Amino acid sequence: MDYTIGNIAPIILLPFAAFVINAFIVKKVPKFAVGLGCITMFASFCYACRVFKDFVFVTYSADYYVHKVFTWFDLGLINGKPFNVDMGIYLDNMSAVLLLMVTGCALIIHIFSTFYMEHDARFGSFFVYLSLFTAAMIGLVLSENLLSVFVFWELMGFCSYSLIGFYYEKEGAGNASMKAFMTTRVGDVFFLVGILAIWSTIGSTSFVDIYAAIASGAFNDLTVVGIPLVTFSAISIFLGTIGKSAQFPLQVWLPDAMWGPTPCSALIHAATMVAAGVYLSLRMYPLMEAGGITTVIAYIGGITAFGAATIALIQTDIKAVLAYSTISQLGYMVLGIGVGAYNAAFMHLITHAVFKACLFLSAGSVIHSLHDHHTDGHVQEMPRMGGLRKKMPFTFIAMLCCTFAIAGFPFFSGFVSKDRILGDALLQALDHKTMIAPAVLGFIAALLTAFYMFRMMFLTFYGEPRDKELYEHTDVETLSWNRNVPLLILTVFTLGFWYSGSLTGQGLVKFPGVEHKEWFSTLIKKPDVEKFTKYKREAWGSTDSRDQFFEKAHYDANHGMTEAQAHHAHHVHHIGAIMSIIIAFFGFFIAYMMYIKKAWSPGWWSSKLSPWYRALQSKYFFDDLYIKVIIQKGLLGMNNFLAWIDMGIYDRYIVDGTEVINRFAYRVSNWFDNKIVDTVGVDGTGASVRLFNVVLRTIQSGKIQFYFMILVVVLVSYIWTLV
Amino acid sequence: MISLPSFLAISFILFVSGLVVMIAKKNIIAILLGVELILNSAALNFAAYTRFVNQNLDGHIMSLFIIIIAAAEAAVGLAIVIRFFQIRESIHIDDATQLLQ
Amino acid sequence: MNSSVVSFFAEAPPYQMAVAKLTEILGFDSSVLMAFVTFFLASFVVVNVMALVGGLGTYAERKISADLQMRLGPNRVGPFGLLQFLADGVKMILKEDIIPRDADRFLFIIAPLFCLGGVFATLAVLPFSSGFTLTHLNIGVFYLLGVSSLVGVGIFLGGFSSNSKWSMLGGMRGASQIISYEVPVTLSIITIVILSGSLAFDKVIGIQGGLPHQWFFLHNPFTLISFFVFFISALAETNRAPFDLPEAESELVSGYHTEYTGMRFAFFALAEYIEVFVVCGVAVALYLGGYQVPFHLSELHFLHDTLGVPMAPARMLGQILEIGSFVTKTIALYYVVIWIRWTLPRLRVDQLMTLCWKYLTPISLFNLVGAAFWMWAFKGESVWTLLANLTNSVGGGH
Amino acid sequence: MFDNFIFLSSAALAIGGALSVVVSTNLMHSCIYLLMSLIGVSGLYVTLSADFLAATQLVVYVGGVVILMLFAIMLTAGSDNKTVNRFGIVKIPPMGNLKTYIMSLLTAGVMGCSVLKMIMNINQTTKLGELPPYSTTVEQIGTLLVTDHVLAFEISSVLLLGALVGAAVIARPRLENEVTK
Amino acid sequence: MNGSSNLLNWILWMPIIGVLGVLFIPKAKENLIRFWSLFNTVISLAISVVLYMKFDQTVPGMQAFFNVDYMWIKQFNIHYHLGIDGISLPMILLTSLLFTICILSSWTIKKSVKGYFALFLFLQGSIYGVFLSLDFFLFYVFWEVMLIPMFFLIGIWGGENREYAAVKFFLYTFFGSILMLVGMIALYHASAGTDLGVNTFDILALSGGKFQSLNMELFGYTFSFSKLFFVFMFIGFAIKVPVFPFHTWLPHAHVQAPTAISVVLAGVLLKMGTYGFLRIAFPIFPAASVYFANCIAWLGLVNIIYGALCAMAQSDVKKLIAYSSVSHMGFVMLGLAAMSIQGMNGAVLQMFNHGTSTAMLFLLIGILYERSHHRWIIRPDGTKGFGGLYTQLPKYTIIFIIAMFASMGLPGLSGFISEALIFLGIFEFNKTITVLALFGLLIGAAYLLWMFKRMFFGEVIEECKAYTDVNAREVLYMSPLCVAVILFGIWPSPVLNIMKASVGQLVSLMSQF
Repeated sequence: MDYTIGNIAPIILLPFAAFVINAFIVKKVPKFAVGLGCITMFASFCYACRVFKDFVFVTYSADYYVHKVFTWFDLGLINGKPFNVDMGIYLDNMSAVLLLMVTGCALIIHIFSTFYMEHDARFGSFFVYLSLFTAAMIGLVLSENLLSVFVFWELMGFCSYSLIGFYYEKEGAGNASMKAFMTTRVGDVFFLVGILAIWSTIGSTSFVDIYAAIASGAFNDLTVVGIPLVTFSAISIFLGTIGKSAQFPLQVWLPDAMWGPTPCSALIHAATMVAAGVYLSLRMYPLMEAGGITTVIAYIGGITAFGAATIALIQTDIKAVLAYSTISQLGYMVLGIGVGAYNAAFMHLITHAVFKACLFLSAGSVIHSLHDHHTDGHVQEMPRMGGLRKKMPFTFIAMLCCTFAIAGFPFFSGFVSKDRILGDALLQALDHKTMIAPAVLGFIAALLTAFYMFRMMFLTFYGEPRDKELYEHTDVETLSWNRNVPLLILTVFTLGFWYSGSLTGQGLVKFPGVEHKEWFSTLIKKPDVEKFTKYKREAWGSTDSRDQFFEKAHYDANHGMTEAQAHHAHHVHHIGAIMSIIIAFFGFFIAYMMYIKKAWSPGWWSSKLSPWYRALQSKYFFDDLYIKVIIQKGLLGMNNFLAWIDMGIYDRYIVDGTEVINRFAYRVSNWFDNKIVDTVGVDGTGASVRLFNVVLRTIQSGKIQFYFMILVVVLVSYIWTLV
Repeated sequence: MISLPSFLAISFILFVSGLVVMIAKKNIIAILLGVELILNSAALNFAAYTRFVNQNLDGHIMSLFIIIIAAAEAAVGLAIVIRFFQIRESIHIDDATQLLQ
Repeated sequence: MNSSVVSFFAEAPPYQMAVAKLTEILGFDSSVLMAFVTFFLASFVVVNVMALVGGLGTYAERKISADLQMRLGPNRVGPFGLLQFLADGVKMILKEDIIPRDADRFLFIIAPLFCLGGVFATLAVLPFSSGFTLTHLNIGVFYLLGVSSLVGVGIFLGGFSSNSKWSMLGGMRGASQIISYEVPVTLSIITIVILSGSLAFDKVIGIQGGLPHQWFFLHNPFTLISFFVFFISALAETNRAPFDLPEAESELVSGYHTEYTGMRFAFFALAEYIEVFVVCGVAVALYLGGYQVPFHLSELHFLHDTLGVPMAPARMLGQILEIGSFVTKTIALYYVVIWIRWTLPRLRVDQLMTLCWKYLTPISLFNLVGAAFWMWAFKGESVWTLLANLTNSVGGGH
Repeated sequence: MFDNFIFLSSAALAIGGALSVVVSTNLMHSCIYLLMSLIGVSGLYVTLSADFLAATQLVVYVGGVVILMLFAIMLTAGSDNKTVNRFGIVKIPPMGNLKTYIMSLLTAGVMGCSVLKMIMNINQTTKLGELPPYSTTVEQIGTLLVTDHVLAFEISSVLLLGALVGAAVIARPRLENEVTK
Repeated sequence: MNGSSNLLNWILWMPIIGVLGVLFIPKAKENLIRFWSLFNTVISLAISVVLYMKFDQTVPGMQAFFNVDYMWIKQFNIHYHLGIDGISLPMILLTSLLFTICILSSWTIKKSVKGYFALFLFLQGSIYGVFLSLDFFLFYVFWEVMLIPMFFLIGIWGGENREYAAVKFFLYTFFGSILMLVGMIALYHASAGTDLGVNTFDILALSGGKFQSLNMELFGYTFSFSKLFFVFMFIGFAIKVPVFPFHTWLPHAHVQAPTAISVVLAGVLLKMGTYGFLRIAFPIFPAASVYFANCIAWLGLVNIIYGALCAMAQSDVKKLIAYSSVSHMGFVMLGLAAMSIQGMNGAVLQMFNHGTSTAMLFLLIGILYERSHHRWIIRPDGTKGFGGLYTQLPKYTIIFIIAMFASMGLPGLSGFISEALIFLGIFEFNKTITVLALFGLLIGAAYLLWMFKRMFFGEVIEECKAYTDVNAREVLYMSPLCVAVILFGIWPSPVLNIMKASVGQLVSLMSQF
């Protein structure tokens, strides 16, 4: 098995080809386009499976990777060195897992979309965008350098723009899509700054070159605008993550993204777009570490996790709850990066992708069923739901499992990953005082998560139906291949044992065909930058040099720490696990009391905490700040002012004002002309001419022959002078 | 007998005749006749000089061009005369005094 | 001066003897006098013969027209009525010479002379044979064009001086027609001039041969077209039907010579017939091989060396053969001209001008360019030579 | 002798024609006299062995210019019978009267004297030259025209075209309303 | 000196032949005129393609094969000297492509078709002349000649305020030209004093920093010759680019000009300014250019930010696009100021790419204008000018999206690579400017998306319901540009390979100073 274009390229090329073909034929044969999208997605998934199998089951090495490049374009020699801009693939365990997740989720979402979008006017077009979106995400995962990451990053931005604005006849969709694109673009710009900083320093943006440069200290002693270059670039790149993964303070776009169709929300929130940001930070983790910004990252993550969770508390729109929960979970991931839980953050990325995809699709299933005949639209508002578990049992099961997972109940995937992040946060908090706040925020957010998720469950599926008419019009769910089966498949993967052998993700478990059982924590390791200094670039199509680092991985219960450290860590982790279990149940309990027992009134809480409640209602005033203050007052005001200056002042008065100078010059010269030249000179000449006129007019008889005689006389006199 | 002076004499007579015609006659076409005579005398002079003095053909070329120009002049001149006649119903040269006004 | 009929005779021993004798008698070098006398005599002969030809032209016209109309035509005077034209001539001379009262006498008298003079002047360069040509002028073609335009002046003056509306219209038509058609004629002639590289008739004819494929007529497509253009335009220039507008009987009584009687009228008629002959001769000379005799029969070395004919008769025989060749072709064309006259209806004035300016002139311009192209591309070889070369190269190879 | 004969007759024709143009009071006649004079000049060219020039003279003048003039005379004939002009002043007759002749002769005298003086000067300074033997000029003129004088040749062709178009445009009959304007 | 190819003569005079042809076609035969013009431009395009084929990409500088050099005015040593290198070839290709497309887009011109097409072809010829001339005098002649058709094309076929715009354009450019003329004459006179030994206008001979140590007296002060005249040249070219503060002709001219002319203005004419820098100002005064590089970069930055901000405030679509051109040409200026391989390559590539993307936008606005006869996003009275075009014109919208995202530099479309290279170049030169300029990218996205949102999203407003989608002709002329935008976004090497040798030579020249 050799990783060349034939093995890997189909993973991205198939969806991309589907996009290209569908873009042209979708108007003619939408059904065919849908089929093509799904089939290519499935094929791509198969290829991803194969890669996953090779990397995780067969090779089983944490240090194994494949790196192939070809020259995209070159600019000849610069300072004696060839300046090539390369493209290529970089595959390691993380990419392999992520590929599987992306293609898998995307496949499920594709299949679900055939159900969800079936009656839409632009059924086919939706799949065109889906294909491109998935292709872009796959490309991002396969990218070997930051530039190509940026290319796919932006491409995803474009796709999200298109998908959020999918219902373009709605004004709100336009606003939301533009908001999404622009907000992420803010991060992108900084990301590009970071790329440029790295590129111009080490002449390459390849991950392995960056790792090698970090190891060899190529960044040392360089500064940009007074900041060390490595910090500068780390911050810049992390700002990219902030934009893409909707972290504080650029989280505003994500809730609006639900303007798009629900499957598209699933794709954005779970598998593709937001994952990309976290993935980037994980890839660039050595840089973040070297730049010393992990604390900042942890704070950002903690604040995001907590803030989003609080906002989710009061949302009534089912999708909005899920959207804020996404932000909150992304906050956990970033928190994980900040506290050094590299493995756990990545695991949470995967687990979250699975259960969030499932949640969104379930929500989609619910929304799709609830058809309001008055407005001829679907209902997303939870206050109008209730008691739906009888009508849609399969969806209910799927959603319940996912809720358990996200709330961090034991035996579910969310518990494994989130618990490890919180454990590491606790560990950090115990060591460093500055890290207490993120850890505390993380734990509170866990509580809130459990609460609002169960609140959502109870409001939706339990109790009496609050909108009777709606309830009665809703059909009872039957098992169908493209509605509940995808949900149930995803539900299976919300169970924890797929990811970890133990309850806490740190024990051993039997796994069929795998020698060392705790595969996730064994194989996913943060890159050891020292190893990359020996690295040599491989040309596209050459055989792999994997043997260079190849070494079968084995499970290390201490994670490379000394025995004492490991013991301490284990201890703390156990405390964290217990704490989070308690917290999760506590959150469940509150929700139960409020919405099932109705013992505690939510209204009481909201009236008690009314300032905070208002802040939550307006989402902490971020939208107001950005749109009303910064954009409308600031930017547009400045624009209008500048445009007015440009055309109204500069152009009209200064440029056209040169006319005044001309006019003055014209007056002067006019005066001179009239008074001096004309009166004295010209009229004077005229007067003298008039004198001669009297003489000459007799000659001017109009008779040719007379002229001719004069001519002869003149000629003769001329001849006489000659002769 | 065939010598340069005799040719010059002939051309001189042609020239003077042309001159007289041009000044004495009041008919525009008659004046054009005079012009033709003068042009011919010039051409003849060229031919004679080139034959007797230069002994090359440049004078011939010159005469040739004079003939060409005479033809063109006659065409345009007569056209003007006819146009003038259409307007004024006269080809008397003294009726063509618009330059005076 | 160029070689002329005199130089042909000067080669003959009797002429040289006569010169020597005269010198002896008169006491000064009489070669010039002799030449002058010879030339005068030759001119006299040519003019008279051509006058005869003109007269016979009228006879031929009547006879052929009668033939075409299935009549007998003149058949009383002389054998086959051959002397009819003499009778006519006598009648003409004996008629009263009337000059209208309001006519411009001077111009009225001078007009037929212009016509006749212009036509006779062209005879000076008409190549009857290689020897019996009055002068081998090296600008012969050009000269011919120049002097023949005197005819136009004559016709115009004739029309104008008669002080009659018919005449006036006829004269105007004639003059404008002649001026107009001179353009295509000249352009067609230049086509030949380009190919032959000379303005002299003897050289133009010398390049051609005795047999049709050696004629310029069949030299290449452009000369073929140019021949027809030339022939049509020449018809118009000589005021022959179907271009006989200046003397259109049905409209203008008799056109520019309405007021003419007697010999003055005869001059016009004579001039017309001789001019037709001249034009046909020119066409023959330029396009149909002129006086060239097939198979070089007329050449001296053939007659003298091969056949053994003595020198003097051989020379004369050669010339006579050449004259025969020339006259035969000319008369054939002459016949065609008459034939056309009695076949085709007359054109309108606007059609006449349209034909000239919109068809013949562009065509002949195109021809000119084409001939120049031919000269450049094929070095002036004829189609047949090219074909022959092609065949040779295909067969034998080089 | 032959040359002399031609020269004399041509000279006589040229001079006689020219003088007749001067004295003739009939425009048509003077045009014919001009024609004579031109033919005479052509003959003079022949004696100068300028054969091409002679033929050109014939073609252009006889075939073109003179006929044009005759046309023009004819077209404008019969109109010059008014003896007073628009202002009622008596006009000089079209072919001149004594006064104009005197004026012209005076002018011509002055001019002629000066020209004669000039000619004299030139004749004194240059040799009169013998008439070289006759040789044809056509080929040489042709060569000169397309080599040394090609620009003049081309320009004159443009000139002729311009004259052609110009003459056609100028002499074009106007529409009724234009004439009344 | 003359190369073995006459292609440059052909391409330069082909449009002039076209003009003559148009002049000979009767006025009434409008379709014949159109097809003839189209034919002519297609021939030009074909010749350009042949040029591209024959072009040796490995050779830096002028290619001897194409060189054309005749003495023109002997007394002043003025040559008719044409040549082509990697910098001018992309411009030639762009010109050929855009003119062909513009002819197609001008199909609907009704007013005095003959004059329009004649002037249009004339314009094409003069633009070729500018890009091909290697003699400063010849360059100047074409530079000026170009104004004449432009003036009439704007002044006759323009919008309601066309005379003002045309005169403004003319005077502005003319002002710059005069400064350039002064510089040119000064160079001519100074050239005899250098190692050249003779007075010459030859750009290649003049270039290479020959005037570095020259000083001159002016008004009693001593100036560095090269710096003074670099500034003169700079203003001359900057007006064409247009660089702030010489940019105000542009919104007027672009808005008032007919569609095809806007396309030519934005697509080709602006590049003449930057081309002037690359061909004349930089090579002749390398030391002065390096001295002023920072200044150029700051001006470029101002262009980017200021242009983008002004664009955002516009409610006239065409004006918005016009200001976006100001902003985008700022990127080119930044790339030039970087004076590194990446920056310069990026700048030349951006010249090409901006030519295609902005041409697309202008053409699209033209298509829309043909249907709506107005260009207001928001009318002055506050009502919407357009709305819901996405629903009404789906095909049009797709093309618009491609053009818009290409213009804002989305990766995968052509703008990205050039901008990335420019930023890479300028980052090494001045990091502050880079970071600030990147915000231009952000604002660039903002105004385009905002415009797009306001025009295309939402319900179809009443007056838009009558609009028809793009027809076959419009698709025909948009598709080459779409292909170019996407192709060169994915695979920029065809263009980069042409230019990189020549640009490398220029950069190595600059790096010596």
